Parts: sequence; structure tokens; C-alpha cells
Amino acid sequence: MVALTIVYFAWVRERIGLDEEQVARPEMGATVADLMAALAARGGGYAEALGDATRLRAALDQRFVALDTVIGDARELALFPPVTGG
Amino acid sequence: MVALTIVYFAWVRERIGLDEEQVARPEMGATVADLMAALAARGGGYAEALGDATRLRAALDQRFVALDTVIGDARELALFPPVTGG
Amino acid sequence: MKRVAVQAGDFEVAAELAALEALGGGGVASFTGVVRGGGGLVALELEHYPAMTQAQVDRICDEAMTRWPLLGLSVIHRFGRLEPGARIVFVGTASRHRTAALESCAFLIDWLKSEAPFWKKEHFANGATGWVDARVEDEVKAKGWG
Amino acid sequence: MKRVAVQAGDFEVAAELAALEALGGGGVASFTGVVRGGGGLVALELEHYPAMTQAQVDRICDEAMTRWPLLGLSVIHRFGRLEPGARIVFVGTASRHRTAALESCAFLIDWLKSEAPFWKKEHFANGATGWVDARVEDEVKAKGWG
Repeated sequence: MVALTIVYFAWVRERIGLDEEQVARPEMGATVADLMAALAARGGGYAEALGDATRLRAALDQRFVALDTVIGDARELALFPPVTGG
Repeated sequence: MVALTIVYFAWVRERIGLDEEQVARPEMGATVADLMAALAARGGGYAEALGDATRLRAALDQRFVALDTVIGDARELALFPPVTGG
Repeated sequence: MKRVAVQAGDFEVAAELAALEALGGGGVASFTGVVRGGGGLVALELEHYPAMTQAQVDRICDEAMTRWPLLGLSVIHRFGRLEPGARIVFVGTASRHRTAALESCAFLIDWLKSEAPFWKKEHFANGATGWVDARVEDEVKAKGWG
Repeated sequence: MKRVAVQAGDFEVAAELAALEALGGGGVASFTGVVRGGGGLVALELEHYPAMTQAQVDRICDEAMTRWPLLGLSVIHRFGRLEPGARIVFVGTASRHRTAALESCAFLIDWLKSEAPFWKKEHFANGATGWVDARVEDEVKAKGWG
């Protein structure tokens, strides 16, 4: 199965130092929170950006989702802080 | 004491056929409703315009007042239907 | 900034909004009322009580400024003969808080409907005319502001 | 009429309002958000999620159109670097009913604040920068629409 694209925004993007990256698709049944924990375990900017899940929001294929949502066959995961538009 | 000016608006004005008129100042303690009843007793357009007090509103010296307000030494009484601006 | 105008002529909404935006408040809300056509309506005639109107609209504006933290407001109400599509009334408010701007705008238009001395007469294509009746719900809405 | 634009450039509020007035609805409400200065702020930088933004704002507009009897609406949201006084966002709604126009306008701006993928970064005169924190009250307000 194709890799998963992750896109980062705002201070999540700045701390990780990447706009976007491809990762190996997580095992079946893995949730957004599971993947976030795995990424945070890389340490450094990842830990800084993703260590505290309560400060983060996510979208799967451009739809907002709760962090306990299963990633399934989504193509794009976005991780970011709560939005501040308007 | 000087006469009282009455000004009429909308269909009250049309039925009476006058924009404005001067009347003898009513006796002390008379209310707007009392004067309206006295005017309606003239019959014709006055009766048509002022016969049903529930359909009317009033202002004394350019301030909205309830119909049971005493006219006192006000200089100008306005009689009109409920407003429909905006 | 408080701008109140009661006038026969049209006005430029853009100019009013620009003045409100320039107050640096962050949020500008507006409401514009336009003569609605249909049913053979050819014109709306707005009568008002000149000696009272400006002062009364002014009073309504002062009331809004005591209720909400506004940086400015602009209210324009036209009178005379207005054809379908013509603007009748404009309310614009500026505040640091969007809720204050939007709520005070709603308050002002509700109050203008029930507390400003204007009366509307409809003129139809067949020559018929009729005074618009006040709507009970408008009075209820205005009273709802307490 | 539904007009949704996500753009870097400025826009003409007057043109948006004129299009809404021309729908013949009777009432046009609008809200314009402007970058607030002060505190040494030199610019606000708006980041967004291009693949998602337009579709998401579109969805919010569709939601407003199912909730209120609107004749039309126009939503414009800018991104990029904006200086104090610059417009950030515009929401305009037209309806036969003034309450529908005003309420849907408030709904749209509340939802844009909590449901559109934009993030604001402040740039100050001393070189400091900081991401604006989401305000709990904004999320509460958006949820208040049910």
C-alpha cells in the first residue's frame, strides 16, 4: 500500500522543520493518536511538536477528525494546533 | 396658556386631512387618550382616524408616550399609527 | 465616532464601512435594508416626523453605545419615495469584539423598526396604495433587548 | 448566489455588498474583520491549508444555507502577510428576513474562527513572533450554534 503523506501547519510545522513528509503506512487499526505518539518518539522537534496531544488537532484527507480516528486508507494526514482564522 | 399643536402622520393624517392643527389646551389633568376621544367626537375623518385608540401611538414634545399620559404643558402632541421604519 | 443621518438621498455604503474600518477596531458589522419588489410594488413612500426623527435615532445610537463597547457607529435612514432595489436604511458598527459589533447592529435595526418615527406607504402598479402595518413580531423583537 | 474566495489579495467590500443587494432580498448583513494594531504589532501572517481551505469554507457556507433562508452569501478569507488596518475576512449574507441575514452572518464568522484551517502568527516591531492561541470562547461560540 502507498505511503501516507503527513502535512504540518503553524508551530507544529516550525518545530518539526518540515511542511510535509511521507511515512510508512501504520499498521491496520492504528489511530491518529497512535501515529502521533510514534512520531513524537523520534524525539527532538517531533517530541516538542507532538508530545502533548491535547494541544493538537488533525484532519484526514482534508476533513477534521478526532485524534482517536483510525487512519485506515486515508492518503493525507494533517497535524496542527487549533485553528485561529476569521 | 398657549394653544396645543397637534401633528398627524401616515393614515391618521390622511383620514383627518390635516398635517397639523392648533387646538385649545385641554383642561388640567387631561390625558392624550382624553383629547383623542374629544377629537374623535367631532365625527367624520376624526372619528375614522382616532376612533380606535388601540391602533394609535403618540408622542409629546417629540417623545413617545403612553396614551394615558397627562398632556400638561407640552407644546406638541403627535398622533400616528405604530411606526414601520427600518 | 457616531454618525446619524436622516436624508432623502442615497448614500455610499463603502464610504461608511471604510470610516468604521479605519477606527482600528478589528470588527465591523453592517446591515443594509433595501426596498423589496414584487406584487406589483412600484414604490415605497417613507414619511417621517422631522422634528423628532434625528433626535430619536440619536437616542437609539446612544443606547447602543452604552450597551456595547463600540468604537463607532453609523446609522442612515432615508425618507421620501424609494423604488424597489433602493436602499432604505444602513446600520454599521465597529468594535474590538465581533460579537459586540454584530449584536449592536441587530439591536439598532430592531430598535429603528419599532422606535423611530417612520411610516411606509406602498404604491402599486394598478394605482392602489396602502400603509404598511406594524408587525407584532417587530415590537416583540425590540422588547426582547430589554 | 454563493461566492467563496480564499485569496492573498485585498477585496472590494462595496462590490460584494452591491451583488448581495441586487438579489432583491430586502436585507443584507455583513461582517468585516480587520487586523488590529497596537502592542508593537507590525504584521499578521495567515497560514492556511490550501488543499482543504476552499472546500471547508464552502461546506460552512452550505451549512448556513440549509439553516437560514438565504438568497445569497459571500465569504472571502485572505492569507499571507497582512498589516494593521488590512482586511482579513469578509462575510456577507442576503435574505428577505433581517434576522436570517444577521444571524447567518454571525454563524459564519463564528464557524470560520473554529472550523476553517487558518493559523495566525504575529510579528512584532522588536522582531519577536508568536502564534496566536485559539480562544476557548471561540470554540464555545461555534458549538453554541449546535
